[in-house]
Amino acid sequence: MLVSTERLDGLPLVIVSGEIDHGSSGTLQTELDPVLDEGATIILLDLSDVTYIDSGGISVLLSAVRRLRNEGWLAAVNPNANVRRLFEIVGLKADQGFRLFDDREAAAAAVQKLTEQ
Amino acid sequence: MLVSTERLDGLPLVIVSGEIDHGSSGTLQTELDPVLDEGATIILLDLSDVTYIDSGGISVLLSAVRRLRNEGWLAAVNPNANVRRLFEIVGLKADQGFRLFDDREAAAAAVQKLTEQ
Amino acid sequence: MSGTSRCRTISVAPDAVRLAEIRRFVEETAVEAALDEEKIFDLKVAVSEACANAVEHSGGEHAPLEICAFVYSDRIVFEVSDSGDFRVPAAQLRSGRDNRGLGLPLMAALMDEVCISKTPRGGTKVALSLLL
Amino acid sequence: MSGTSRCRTISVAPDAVRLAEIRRFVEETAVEAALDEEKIFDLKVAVSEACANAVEHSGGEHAPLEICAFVYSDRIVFEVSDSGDFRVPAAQLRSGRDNRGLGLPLMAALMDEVCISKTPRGGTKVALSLLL
Ligand SMILES: Nc1ncnc2c1ncn2[C@@H]1O[C@H](COP(=O)(O)OP(=O)(O)O)[C@@H](O)[C@H]1O
Ligand SMILES: Nc1ncnc2c1ncn2[C@@H]1O[C@H](COP(=O)(O)OP(=O)(O)O)[C@@H](O)[C@H]1O
Repeated sequence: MLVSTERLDGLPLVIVSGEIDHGSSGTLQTELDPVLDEGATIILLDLSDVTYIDSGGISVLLSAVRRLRNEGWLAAVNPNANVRRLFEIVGLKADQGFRLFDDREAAAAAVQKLTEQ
Repeated sequence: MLVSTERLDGLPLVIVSGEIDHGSSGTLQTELDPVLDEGATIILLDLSDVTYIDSGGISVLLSAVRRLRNEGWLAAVNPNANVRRLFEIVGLKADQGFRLFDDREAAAAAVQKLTEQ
Repeated sequence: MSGTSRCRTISVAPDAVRLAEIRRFVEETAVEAALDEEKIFDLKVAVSEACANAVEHSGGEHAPLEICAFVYSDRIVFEVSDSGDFRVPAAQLRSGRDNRGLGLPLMAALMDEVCISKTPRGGTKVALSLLL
Repeated sequence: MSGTSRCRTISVAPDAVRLAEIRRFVEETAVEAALDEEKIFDLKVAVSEACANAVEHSGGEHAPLEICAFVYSDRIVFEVSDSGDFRVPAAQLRSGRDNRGLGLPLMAALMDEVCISKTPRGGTKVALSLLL
């Protein structure tokens, strides 16, 4: 698993690739923690190149969702069909602190719309 | 399941008989809640006549133990061998908020010793 | 598994108040199979946990639970079947899940084998086995 | 279960960094058995969860995990064996167990059958089956 953080329209954009499992999820947690600590209410998480995820990775996403839920959300960008299916099975998809987008632009546009309100 | 509350040496003594399962555990919870709410730090729970317990009942005991753990304990009095074995399997026996006694007198004596210190 | 099985079945409305009745069925079957008190207790707990899960998680269906007992020469098996999908506990439920998640581990700790399977008609079957 | 089984086994040190390697084994076996991508993914998740549990919960033993694959004509089965007792999560662990307790439910939701059993030598075996 590889992970890095950039900015898109001022929002934190965390880009992950590879497999997020019980062995690698700690690295993702370590990347997300400072972003959460600095008070982000919306985090974009680009999963385009994530080929695998299990409860190791999902636990990390759930922690982030729980911290963001009241004021914002975690935006998962472009997970593959299997990852998406797993998000549904564990109930992430139905969580109000979690959103799915097909690409980064759609995610950024949704945020734009929110700030315009 | 039947449950009632008395006092022994000023301590709340909750006496349960019968089977504590997912159907009946709510009644035990309802009996323990006001005792916990009034600020008891030690609760005696006489289980001599409890013939059965499962995770329904154990969940209620765990909630009580969690509330008592920092300042006192839940004293389980005279559970039968099977109930005792289950307490061990679920890790209750090793919890610092939980104590086992063979009879009410032993439990009251332990409390007495504590207050004398 | 060797020997012929004797099979007994009960069908019970999915309600926690019926768990005591299910345990009487477990007790009778286990006493007939000459199990010791400790094993009878463990079977009662495991079957109750499986039935409590079926009542709570099978999805508000009103279909009855089916409990089947099989006594083989070397083991006793109780199968609990409901008519709902097996589900992963919802995220909302999972926060503040302090006392949740004891049922399946308790079954596995007490039994020699626990099998959870999908039934052909979209339900869940939990088979609990104890060696004699 | 019908048909002859082809059986393959790997033995891996109990360390979460080895999970990726175990998934390669699952993938190879499943691709050979001509499973579709969705089923391969589900098997990888289920086997990883079982192995992650064995690594975390089998009790600090250094004994390797054994993963055996059986391919039958109607199903594929992966068995994960470790050398520790199955345990109920400790009360201390259970408070603040916010994200815990996903592994077993996920296995049961993804597979057609999950069997947890005690091995003769005091270990735990988790068998994960998917119908073809
Ligand atoms: N018969 C069932 N049907 C559907 N889902 C089930 C069933 N049994 C268990 N589950 C799922 O497995 C999870 C874990 O079960 P268990 O360990 O007994 O803990 P709890 O019931 O306290 O959550 C449940 O929360 C539920 O999501
Ligand atoms: N291989 C194993 N050996 C011993 N105990 C196990 C094993 N697998 C699971 N368990 C027990 O079952 C519990 C539930 O497992 P699981 O649902 O995967 O959630 P988690 O691992 O997050 O607690 C574990 O906490 C542990 O107590």
